[in-house]
Amino acid sequence: MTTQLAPLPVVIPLAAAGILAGLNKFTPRRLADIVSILVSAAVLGISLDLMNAAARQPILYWFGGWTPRSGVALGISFAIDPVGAGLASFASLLVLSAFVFSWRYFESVGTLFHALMLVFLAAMCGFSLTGDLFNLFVWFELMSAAAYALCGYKIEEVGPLQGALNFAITNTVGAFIVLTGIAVLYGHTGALNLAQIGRALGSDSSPIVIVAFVFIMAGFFVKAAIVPFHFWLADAHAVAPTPVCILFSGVMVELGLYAVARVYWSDMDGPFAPHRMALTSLLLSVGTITAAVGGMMCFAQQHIKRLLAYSTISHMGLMLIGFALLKPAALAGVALYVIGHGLVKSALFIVAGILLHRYATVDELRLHGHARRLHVTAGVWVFAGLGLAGLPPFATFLGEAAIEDAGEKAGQGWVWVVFLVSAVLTAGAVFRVGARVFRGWGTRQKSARGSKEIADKPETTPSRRGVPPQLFGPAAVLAALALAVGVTPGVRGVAQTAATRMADAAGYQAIVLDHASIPVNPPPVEHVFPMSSVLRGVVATGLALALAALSLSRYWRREYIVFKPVRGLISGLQQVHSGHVGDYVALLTLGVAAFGIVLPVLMKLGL
Amino acid sequence: MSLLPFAIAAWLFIIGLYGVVTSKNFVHLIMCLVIVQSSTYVLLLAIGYKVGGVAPVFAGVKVGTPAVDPVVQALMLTDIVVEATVAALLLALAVQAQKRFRTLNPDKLQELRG
Amino acid sequence: MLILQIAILVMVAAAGTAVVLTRDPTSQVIGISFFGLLLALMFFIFQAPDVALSQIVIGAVALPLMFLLTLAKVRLNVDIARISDQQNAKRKENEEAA
Amino acid sequence: MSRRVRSVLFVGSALAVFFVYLWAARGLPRFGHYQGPYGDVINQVGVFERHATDLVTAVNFDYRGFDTLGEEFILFISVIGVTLLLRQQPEEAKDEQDNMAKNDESLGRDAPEPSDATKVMTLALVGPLVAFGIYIVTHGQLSPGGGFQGGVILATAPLLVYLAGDYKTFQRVASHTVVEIGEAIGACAYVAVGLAGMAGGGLFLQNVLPLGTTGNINSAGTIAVISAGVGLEVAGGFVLLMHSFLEQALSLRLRSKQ
Repeated sequence: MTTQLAPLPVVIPLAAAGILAGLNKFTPRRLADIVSILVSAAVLGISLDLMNAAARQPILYWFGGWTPRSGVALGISFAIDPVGAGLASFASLLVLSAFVFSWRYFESVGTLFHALMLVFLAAMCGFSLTGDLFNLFVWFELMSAAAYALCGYKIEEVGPLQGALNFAITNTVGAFIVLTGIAVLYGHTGALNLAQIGRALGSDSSPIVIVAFVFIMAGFFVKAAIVPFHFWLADAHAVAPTPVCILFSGVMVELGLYAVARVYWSDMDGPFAPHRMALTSLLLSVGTITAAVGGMMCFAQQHIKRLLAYSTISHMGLMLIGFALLKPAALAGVALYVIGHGLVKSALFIVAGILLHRYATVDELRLHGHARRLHVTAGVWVFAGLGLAGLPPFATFLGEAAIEDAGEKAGQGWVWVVFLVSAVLTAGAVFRVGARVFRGWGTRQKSARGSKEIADKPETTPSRRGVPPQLFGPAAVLAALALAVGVTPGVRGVAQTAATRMADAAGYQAIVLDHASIPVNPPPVEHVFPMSSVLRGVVATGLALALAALSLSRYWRREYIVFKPVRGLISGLQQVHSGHVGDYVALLTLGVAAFGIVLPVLMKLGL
Repeated sequence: MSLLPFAIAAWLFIIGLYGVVTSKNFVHLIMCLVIVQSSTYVLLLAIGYKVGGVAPVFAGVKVGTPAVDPVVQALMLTDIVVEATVAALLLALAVQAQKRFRTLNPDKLQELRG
Repeated sequence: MLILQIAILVMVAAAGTAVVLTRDPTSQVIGISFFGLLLALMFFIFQAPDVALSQIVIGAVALPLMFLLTLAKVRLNVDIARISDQQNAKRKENEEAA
Repeated sequence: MSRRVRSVLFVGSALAVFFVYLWAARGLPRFGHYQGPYGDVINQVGVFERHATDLVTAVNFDYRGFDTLGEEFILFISVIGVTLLLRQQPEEAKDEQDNMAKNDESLGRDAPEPSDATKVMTLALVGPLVAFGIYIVTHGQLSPGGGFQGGVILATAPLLVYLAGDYKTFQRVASHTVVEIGEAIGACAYVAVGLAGMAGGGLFLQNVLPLGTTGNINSAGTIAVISAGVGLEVAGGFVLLMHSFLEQALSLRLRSKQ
């Protein structure tokens, strides 16, 4: 029965979007709101159901009934495992909150906004559930097309247009790189189905396979905002409307990493099996750089949305580190981290949206002490900040602990340092903003950016009367969920089972191509986390608070010798983040070249 | 010689990117993106080609005649539509950007820095 | 490989390069339309008539048309901006004179 | 980065990418020796299973029909995106039109009236063009063509009316609301055909119609229906795209005619 539901997470929102857009001129705004909320709730329900069923037995759905003939897939399949269905559920949850939030938010939009968001949802679901490489690309493009339009939505301002242009151009280049990789892989194996490609490749690690994977990886890393492919992200997030930011940061960029993980675990684990160390070393270093660059840039921002965007980059680096360990246990950690991070980050973006709604700016220095009376909103902000720092028992902590644990077992015991630094920098920045804006701590400073500042306009008529529940409600719920997921008993076991299933390439191939069924393993026993990881979570939070306090104190502005190199480094980084799309594409090309040279060299060195 | 089609695909890819990187006009830049995309056409076409194969249209041709790969052609059709629509979106953004900034030159857009 | 195939591939590469190196967008549109036609011809030669047909209608007609319309619109915007600038300047002058 | 640094950085990286690309391409099957299996299997079974002679169309609208659904919505959503991005702000619309009228005056150019010969010639082309478009849409399963190609051809017909200077007729033929609804119907038709497969107890996009005789126009079952729907959607989508880019000029010209 549940199998019959498989195409619906894609089909229902598409149909609804078609109808809403067609009847654009005849549909009242509220009706569109209600329809969209109902549709995303329905998709959430169906995806959760699929996830449940897939935990017992992965779901296979051949569109048009074209089942494979003697191992050759003729059509397109959904191969739904718990990770894919879980991501689809998560995406629909965030879309649902975005719709609730925009109930009051956009006061002058027609139904086209709803159509765009619904298609965005359909594309994310298709992307998570598909078992076909080219189909993955199609949903990737659909997701991007909707995202470009949503990003440039506020055409009356200058910022959004530049942000959307940078976003659209870099991501389009990324998509072409992915397509090139797919084409090369197709030329080599004559297959587009992920399972069939995996079987055809076996353990073949010839140059063509490596380069195809490099292209696919680099292209999806553009979406995942991994250094040096990340430049578009801060520009796009700073300018996109708040409900759209929720989806961008909460799930879209993570889907970029998901695609790499999916392709790796279904096709590339065989070829890279003797060379795992090479891939791990490359990705661990890239992840570490991403986490560091994102963290430093985050701390240097005063535009709150941009600050949150850089924090997303930093956390993407952490998730990449989790993937780079190439272990199911670490993958389970990444899954938990994606959920935890997506929830708290969405809550933070919603609070930023509330500030924009009330005060018509999101500049930290201009807002100094302005929001003293928003106690509940302030509470949500700090609460979500604790989640960002990875304080136990938030879901982010669970993910972090699992990744660190897997790192230690894989001989990479230093991973926790990166997590600590990233948490201190990003959560420190969030706490600093909170103290300044909601409490008025620290000295009042003139906004240094002056006329160069991104012009923010309110997305509504600013109102000074309280914050309506449709605005902060979703933020509070999402932040609370991040904690709830963390304390749910058995959640680690579920993640572990899901990750093990995703990482089982042979099982995946047998299910898709041979219609085999896989015995269900009982969820593994959850061992208690060592005291050290709990301690690390607490210490990270404490250090973040200390850093926030230090940066608000008068010592911060003195020219101590220790601050000098840090300031130099940050201003150098700021130079590179120039907002110039030519620079971005040049660095993107550099990234592709670096991946394409370093990975084969590392493999040659026998790592 | 048999590498020629692939070399041309690679060439179109990097020359298009060169245009994107050095462009001084967004409309020019978008046309360069079209060139980058055409590289994927050449690649797909070259992958699916069979010497002496007929087109995969079996009207008046007996089934079983060696034919080129229909799958890459279906992929290219998708690719072409994607190209046109993404270009349209980018052009719309460029038109609006020009209206606000009064320039189409990426060098002169300085809103988002740091 | 046939001489014809080699020739069309080389022509596509050359035309693509020329389009990139043409810095004036208006002449570039003519170039990209020609490039689109060459691609369509290439698709015919390599036994892809379906693709060739859509390349002709989209790559050689619809897409260049969109580029032209964009350029026209940009030119219109420039004119409008100039006129409103002139008006503003005149208004300012009048105010100052008053 | 300065222009120079950027160029040097790019050229170096691009050369590296070029060689990495070729390094991989050396591992591909030699040019002209496609080895399958995917395409070869389709070439073997496609005609018998789907009663369609154009296998590219069969792959597009049936074997890999789910891709094409996504692709159709890429077009659909881009049209919406362009409409949204090119929408006129209420306050600026009036301003702009005033300025535009002044601009035309100052340049001494009124919206130029096409000559009668041009009018007759272009309008005479509309009929054959529409017929050709419909032919391409409906024969997709038999010969090269199909919904996408035919749809674009159909979309050029209203444009010819515009070029002929018959703006009133253009507005009637290409009324924004009507085209918008038509486009949406085309898009939803695809979804509906897919759901029909499920309603019959089968799978999404499974064929539910009789396959007919290979080579006949009403053969190939759902492929023909999907092709027609896609044709409608694509035609509508491209007309809307042109509409968005033409909008300002159009409103001005209609005014000048009054």
